[in-house]
Amino acid sequence: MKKFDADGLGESLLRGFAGRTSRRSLLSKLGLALVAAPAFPLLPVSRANAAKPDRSPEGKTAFARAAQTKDDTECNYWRYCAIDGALCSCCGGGIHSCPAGAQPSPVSWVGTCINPDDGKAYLIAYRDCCGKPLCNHCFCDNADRETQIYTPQLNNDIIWCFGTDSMQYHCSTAVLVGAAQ
Amino acid sequence: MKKFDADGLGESLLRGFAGRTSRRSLLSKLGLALVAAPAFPLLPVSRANAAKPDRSPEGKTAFARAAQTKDDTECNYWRYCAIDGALCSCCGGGIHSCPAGAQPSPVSWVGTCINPDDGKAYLIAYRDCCGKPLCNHCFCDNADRETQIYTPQLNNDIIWCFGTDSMQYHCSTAVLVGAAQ
Amino acid sequence: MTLAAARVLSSLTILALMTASSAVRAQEGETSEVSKMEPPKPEWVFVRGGFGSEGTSIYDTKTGKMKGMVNTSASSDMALDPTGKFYYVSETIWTKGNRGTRQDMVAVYDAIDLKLQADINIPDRLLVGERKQNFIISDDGKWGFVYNMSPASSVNVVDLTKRKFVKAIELPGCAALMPNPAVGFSALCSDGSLATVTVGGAKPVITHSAPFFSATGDPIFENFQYDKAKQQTVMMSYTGLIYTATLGATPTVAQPYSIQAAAGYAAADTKPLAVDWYPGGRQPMALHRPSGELYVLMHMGEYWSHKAAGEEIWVLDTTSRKVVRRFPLKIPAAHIEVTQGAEPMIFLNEEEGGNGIILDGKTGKEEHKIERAGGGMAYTMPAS
Amino acid sequence: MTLAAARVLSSLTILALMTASSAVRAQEGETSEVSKMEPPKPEWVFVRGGFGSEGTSIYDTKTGKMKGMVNTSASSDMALDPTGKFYYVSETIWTKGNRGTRQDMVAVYDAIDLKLQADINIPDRLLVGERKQNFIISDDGKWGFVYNMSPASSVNVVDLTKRKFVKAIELPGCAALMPNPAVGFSALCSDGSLATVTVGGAKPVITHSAPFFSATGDPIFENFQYDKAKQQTVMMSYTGLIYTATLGATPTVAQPYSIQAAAGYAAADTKPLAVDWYPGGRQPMALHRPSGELYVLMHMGEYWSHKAAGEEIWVLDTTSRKVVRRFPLKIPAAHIEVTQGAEPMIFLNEEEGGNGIILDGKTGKEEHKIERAGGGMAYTMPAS
Repeated sequence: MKKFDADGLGESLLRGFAGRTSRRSLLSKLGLALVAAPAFPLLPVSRANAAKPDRSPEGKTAFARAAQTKDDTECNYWRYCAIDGALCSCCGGGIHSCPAGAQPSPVSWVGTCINPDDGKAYLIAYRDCCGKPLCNHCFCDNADRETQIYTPQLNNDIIWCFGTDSMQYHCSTAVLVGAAQ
Repeated sequence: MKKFDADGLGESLLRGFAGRTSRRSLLSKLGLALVAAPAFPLLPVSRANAAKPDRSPEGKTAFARAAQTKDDTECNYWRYCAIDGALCSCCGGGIHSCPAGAQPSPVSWVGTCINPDDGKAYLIAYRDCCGKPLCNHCFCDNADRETQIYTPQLNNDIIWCFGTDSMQYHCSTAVLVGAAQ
Repeated sequence: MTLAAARVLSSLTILALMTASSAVRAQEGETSEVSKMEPPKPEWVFVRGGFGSEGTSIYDTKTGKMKGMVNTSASSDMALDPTGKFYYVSETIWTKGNRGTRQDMVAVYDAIDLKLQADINIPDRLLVGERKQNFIISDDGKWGFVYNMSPASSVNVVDLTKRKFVKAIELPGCAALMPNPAVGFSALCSDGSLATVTVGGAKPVITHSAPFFSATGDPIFENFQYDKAKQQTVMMSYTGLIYTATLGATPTVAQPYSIQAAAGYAAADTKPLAVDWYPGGRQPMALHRPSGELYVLMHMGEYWSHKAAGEEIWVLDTTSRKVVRRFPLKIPAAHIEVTQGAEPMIFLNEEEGGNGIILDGKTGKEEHKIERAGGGMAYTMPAS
Repeated sequence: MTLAAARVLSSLTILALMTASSAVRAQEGETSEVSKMEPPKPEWVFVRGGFGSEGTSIYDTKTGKMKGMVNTSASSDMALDPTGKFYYVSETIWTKGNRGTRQDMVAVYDAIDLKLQADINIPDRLLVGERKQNFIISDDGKWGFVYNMSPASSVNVVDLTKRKFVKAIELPGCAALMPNPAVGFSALCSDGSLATVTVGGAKPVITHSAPFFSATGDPIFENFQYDKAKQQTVMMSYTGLIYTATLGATPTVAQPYSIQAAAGYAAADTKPLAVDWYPGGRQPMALHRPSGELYVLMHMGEYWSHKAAGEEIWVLDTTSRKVVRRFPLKIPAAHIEVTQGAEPMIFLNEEEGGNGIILDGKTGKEEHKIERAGGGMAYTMPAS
């Protein structure tokens, strides 16, 4: 099995930073692993012809309006605004715990979800748990601010099992990173 | 991939025939590959406490009474009296043809089915087609005279892909061997 | 998380902070964790995914909740370690999925962290829709027996303590293994006998009982029930005859009796054009060992309907030889298993819709419904 | 049948005749055969099994019958050879299923006998729910481009004539590949530009168009439609803006127009708390290239519902920029594809129930229903 090459990645990042790669593409690469940073607000997006969408907590999506904070085994639990897959909470794991024998991916896609209790936006890292067959429960596919693979850190179709011993997808967690600004 | 060892099998058969193995167990081994012989009538079955079941053409099973001879893509086609799996006729193959790229197993389980057109019993070799992912159509599970693995040539749960390049199960055919006596 | 992954994460966090230090209040962040299992409990049920599916889900029958999953590959066989320390998976994997080099092995998973401990290579094994009887463990947890047909019939003996393959024993004409603590294992044979294999000596010794059933006329379901405490195996034939074998160096098989007769009907038989209640399914029965009650999936039909899903559960008291309870099912089920505690819980796999159902074994009351529980064989931990 | 297998069979037949010569009238026996395929036809649709499933089933949209299956492993990407000689599968297989050594390759299957011709080893590729744009073939069938993210973004260039990997090209910030016959391939980027990669030279040259869309505000679906004859790609954003890129060494992108406006509505936008018809699904559109008609799955909803299944098919004439037909669907569909002959046939994967539906492209009339057709991405042979 191919292991995640930490040194290789570091080198690639540094090469990028020092050399020809623009800040945009560095951020794009970085974004892949920016579980501790809200990736899309950092992207210097050039907008050709669309108004800036309202991303304030007030600009609630259909998901956010129906979200709840009590039951993390339901697809409408507030943190799941951009999750795609089986909920680890239904598979023997928890909201930020992999089921026994699975391994959390150190890198992930991210979402910005609104907690209905305080109306604030939080950054959520959707860490896949890897190395076991698909858990066949609680499939959810929410897509708030979810984009395509050219913005990979915001895409929830990718099998986010980089750096794990196995890339087999088991289930997904929703780890609270912090308040989004 | 482990290939079917023809010479090994022959040797084993001869050893069995010549040596300590009884005729019963030789026949049992042989039965595995007796696609050209009705296996169960040959087994010298010792009956302890059950009446001999009626195996005459008149002794029709529920399957035989409802069987038809027109459409080999339906589970009640007469030859399918003991088939278990996807019908190759629904997968790009035919009643005795594997779909392109699949490989027929040279050994198989067997059934004795009654043709409603002439009321006679025929020996059918259920040859699995192997080496492609499961064909997801026309699943049938008929069980006339189907037994357990200790009588393997009459068991339809075994993946009958011995001697093929790949043991992946794709679909099953029903090859007419001849009239049963 | 691996050490390497942790290093990546920490170095990336630093980079992230360099470029985005104000964007996140990092102190609020959670860390990712990995759950651990308890040792296998009597109230758990282990449910295979079904033909071609991977993974065996573990559910708590008291709550209906999933506890975890054992990594079972397609066409593998799982066995529970009687000592509760490991889950064993005998499996066959090609290096390129459906092509490449064949590898047969027994994978060893720790029962607490569910991590792979070892792959024990074995020569070969039979690929078949799930069968419990193709991979069994001795009562003391020290020996594994893996059935093989390639296409000659044999059994691979695996030393689970040393984690190595020991030898293959030829077993012509027989299959469907059960532990036989006195000597090694026993098996059913196509001549209607029970074979007993003495494993310990320099050469294996195989003896046969007198034939007692018809392997083609009225076969015994492989889904027989071995009772470690009594060293007995309760078996059932297609017509519903119940056979009890007492194991040992020279096993004995008691005269069979009819489950239909135990319910007040005439015994069923093999004749065509006769309708009766018959046992059937892919896992047609389960024995609650502490009480000796046998839970059987029964359906109305004609002979050779032995794979038909059950419309009722009949609970047969094997001591009084009476059917003491009958539970009609809303949706027919092809698999039944029962937990081995004092309060037995029944697990069923519904034939249509893919739900798993948990019933109270005493009352038949539906306690939980588990969507997509898994379509395959169910297991419970044997009484210790 | 292999030669070895044939030998087994013939020697066994002899043995069988020795022991059972009178039991069978051998002259009646059939032989087993293996079907062959025709070269891929415009009226065929290729349907993936869906996430985690193996196999791509081939159906004739005229008859609704299955013709065969391409051996696609889970998480693989399939590409159709424009010359019709091969099916290519870029796939990733570990030597022990979910563990062992990782192997990335492009498997080559002959279009007539569907047998594996070669495995072309490549360094790595991205694992993701099915995407056509992650594995594309040049118009002449000579080059394969396999997208990779590990997690840096790059493209593996494969010489399909020599059947060997040539080189990997770093492609930071971009993904979703389309052929660009002039130079190599183009791709969409997170800065809203179209990148164009010149592959032929000693060093790859990457140029970017001016940004023309917002990758996070109103992303363009990766399921864009490349038209070889026009050397154009028709693209659509989450709000329903239609972009047309004319490829070449320096691609140009025309001003977009709104599909809702083309149907007489106001254009949809990204504002919260507004309801509109939006495009959506996992394969939301298909271009009938001979007519320039774009078939789009549309649903009513709010913004960020881009994965929702379609409730209607809107047929957009990309020449007149008018929606010329609307077909309401009985059951919402998440995948749409259309055949490329003069009489287009629509293939849909219903969201509930797993059926494939074939509709007449002109009338919307349901012609065939295929049970369990496959839950994934659908492909048709591009017009030759």
